[in-house]
Amino acid sequence: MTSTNQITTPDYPKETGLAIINSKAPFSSNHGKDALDIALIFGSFEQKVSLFFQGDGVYQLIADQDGSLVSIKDYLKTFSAFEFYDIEDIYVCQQSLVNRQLEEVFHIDGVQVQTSSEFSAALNAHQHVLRF
Amino acid sequence: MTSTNQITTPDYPKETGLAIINSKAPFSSNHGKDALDIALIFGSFEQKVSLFFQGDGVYQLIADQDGSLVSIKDYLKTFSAFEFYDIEDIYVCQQSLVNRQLEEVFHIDGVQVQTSSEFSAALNAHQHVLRF
Amino acid sequence: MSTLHLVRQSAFATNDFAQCLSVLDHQDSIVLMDDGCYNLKHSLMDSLIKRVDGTININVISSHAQARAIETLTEINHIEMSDVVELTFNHKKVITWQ
Amino acid sequence: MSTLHLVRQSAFATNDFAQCLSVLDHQDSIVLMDDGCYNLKHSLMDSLIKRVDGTININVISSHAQARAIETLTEINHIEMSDVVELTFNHKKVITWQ
Amino acid sequence: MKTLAVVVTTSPYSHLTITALTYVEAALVAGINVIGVFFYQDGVMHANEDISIASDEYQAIAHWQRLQQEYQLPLHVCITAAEKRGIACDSIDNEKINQIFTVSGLGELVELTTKASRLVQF
Amino acid sequence: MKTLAVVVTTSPYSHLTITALTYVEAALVAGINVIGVFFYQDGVMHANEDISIASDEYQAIAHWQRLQQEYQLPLHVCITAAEKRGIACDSIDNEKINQIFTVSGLGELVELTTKASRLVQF
Repeated sequence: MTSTNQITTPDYPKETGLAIINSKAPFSSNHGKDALDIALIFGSFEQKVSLFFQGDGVYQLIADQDGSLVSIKDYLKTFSAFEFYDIEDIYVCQQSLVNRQLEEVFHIDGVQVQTSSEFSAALNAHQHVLRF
Repeated sequence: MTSTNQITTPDYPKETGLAIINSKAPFSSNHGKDALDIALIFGSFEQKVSLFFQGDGVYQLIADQDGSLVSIKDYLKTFSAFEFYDIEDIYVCQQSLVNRQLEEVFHIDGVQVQTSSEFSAALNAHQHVLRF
Repeated sequence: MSTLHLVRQSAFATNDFAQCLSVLDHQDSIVLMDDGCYNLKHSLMDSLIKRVDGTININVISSHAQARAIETLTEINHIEMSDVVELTFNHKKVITWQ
Repeated sequence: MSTLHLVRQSAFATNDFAQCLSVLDHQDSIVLMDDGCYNLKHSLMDSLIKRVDGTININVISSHAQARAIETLTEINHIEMSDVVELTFNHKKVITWQ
Repeated sequence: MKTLAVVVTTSPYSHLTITALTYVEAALVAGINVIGVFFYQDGVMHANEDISIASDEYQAIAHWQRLQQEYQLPLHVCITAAEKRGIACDSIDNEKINQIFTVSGLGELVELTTKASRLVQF
Repeated sequence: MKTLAVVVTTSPYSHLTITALTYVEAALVAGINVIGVFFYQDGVMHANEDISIASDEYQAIAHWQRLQQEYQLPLHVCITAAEKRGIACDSIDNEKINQIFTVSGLGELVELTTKASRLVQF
């Protein structure tokens, strides 16, 4: 019985930390900022947190945006603090970029562009998921 | 000049009253109820008001629904008051029904199923439009 | 089993169910609840049922579908909220698509 | 002119722009604002531009597109909010798709 | 006479409200007679005295107040929608209602709609 | 031990909240240790003392209170999200906060997330 159990044990590492999926565009709702606040708190408590961008959420990563043109305080600038908070795993869904005719040019470094199955596997490496 | 102006005058009657487009399903948001409250007030002030159902809004008209099964007070029952308030023009987008595999069976009488161009023309007969 | 997906939105209105399907793993389960019940009649559901060939466990909360007068499909399990609680702990994690 | 359509939502996320297009009359005008600006890159926009063959007046609020780093198309007029006010009274009515 | 009525359904902390404000101000600047703004659904959150918008965010409520004062712009808040959202309107002094707003019923929307040559929703 | 933390982001007058409540109650009935419910975004509207839900509508707040009392279920309301929505939390007596809620920061969500074997969002 023990060996059977060992065989069915999945070969990926135990899931840890929180994955946050961002699914909304940056300037029309507060979802992106609300998700960011959670990510930074997890970072400041030294808890593993990773960010996923899918659907219209990918617009949050696109370079050359400027919220000040529409009187919005640009929370996207805070993304540059990810390194300071040890938030290193930032994944973006390639298909979502392609659908929106977006190039892979982002306003922060270290963004990993992933196929759907890679994106799904990265999500699966986390213990908990929130989506905004 | 006068005759030229007369030629360009549209041949449909002057637009009057309010059109309300319902675009949301009934049980997950308050939009349907908020739209209904406006319709009934217009009716009680004897102002012309017509109701349009498009997209997921068409679910508001479907027969045999029962909000009480999910503890929701069923505002759809109030639709039966339309006649009392002289709200007679109730239009539903046929394409939206077809897309959702819905039959033309409604919980109130007098619903007019319309093609997109008929639906558009009926909307155009109103002076103002709100959408919920 | 891997992830439990709680689907709460109509695929006729928003893109969220499509996003759910794009990360769906063959060990995952789906629960249709709230306006997610409408997806029973969406072409994405037809494709899903064909694609997964029975390997994905697809469920709908009976009362949520019945309140909306939606006929359900034979390929779908009819469940109650207590079953959703059980599914929560039968899977490693839960993602809510709302 | 007939109806002015204010389009505020991304067609990649919701079905609202498609609903707008289904009632669009050949005398109507469209203004893309807020997340509606993203629709410049949506296939529905390509179809619309082909279909209307220049008869529909399509506009985008410049600052809203620029804030989102969206390149606009030559077929589209770039306008400011004061132009939206003018369009409001150049048309018989306004429908907001949000 | 060009008359305009506006319906606002988004909250003061929603960025969509900035667009509504910009539009209404552009109309006033253009000399349009804006006969009233009716706050409905989450729009009624504007009337909550206790809303605290961070100082570095867009001050939607202060901007409505400015327009109300400069142009005598009537701002109506729907009482039913307000009570549902915990903005008490039933006391005599209406202490939780920001005084730039008039507490109104949906009848006011009927009035605005029938008087205005254009009705625009945000 | 099966432990569960729940995040609620919908308001007390949203029908979606009924689903969240039904789920949490089903978990409690099944003997799951629900270590806390964290109210975030529009979920914080639950803590507004002045919310008046029509008597014939679903009484979401009363149902949370019942679960809190029957099962000692901890209900946390996010202070930042609450202030943004005009639910004052800075006074000593917190007079506008319904006393069934604990005023918490996002740090509480970190705590719940790290302790719970499952995290479910509504």
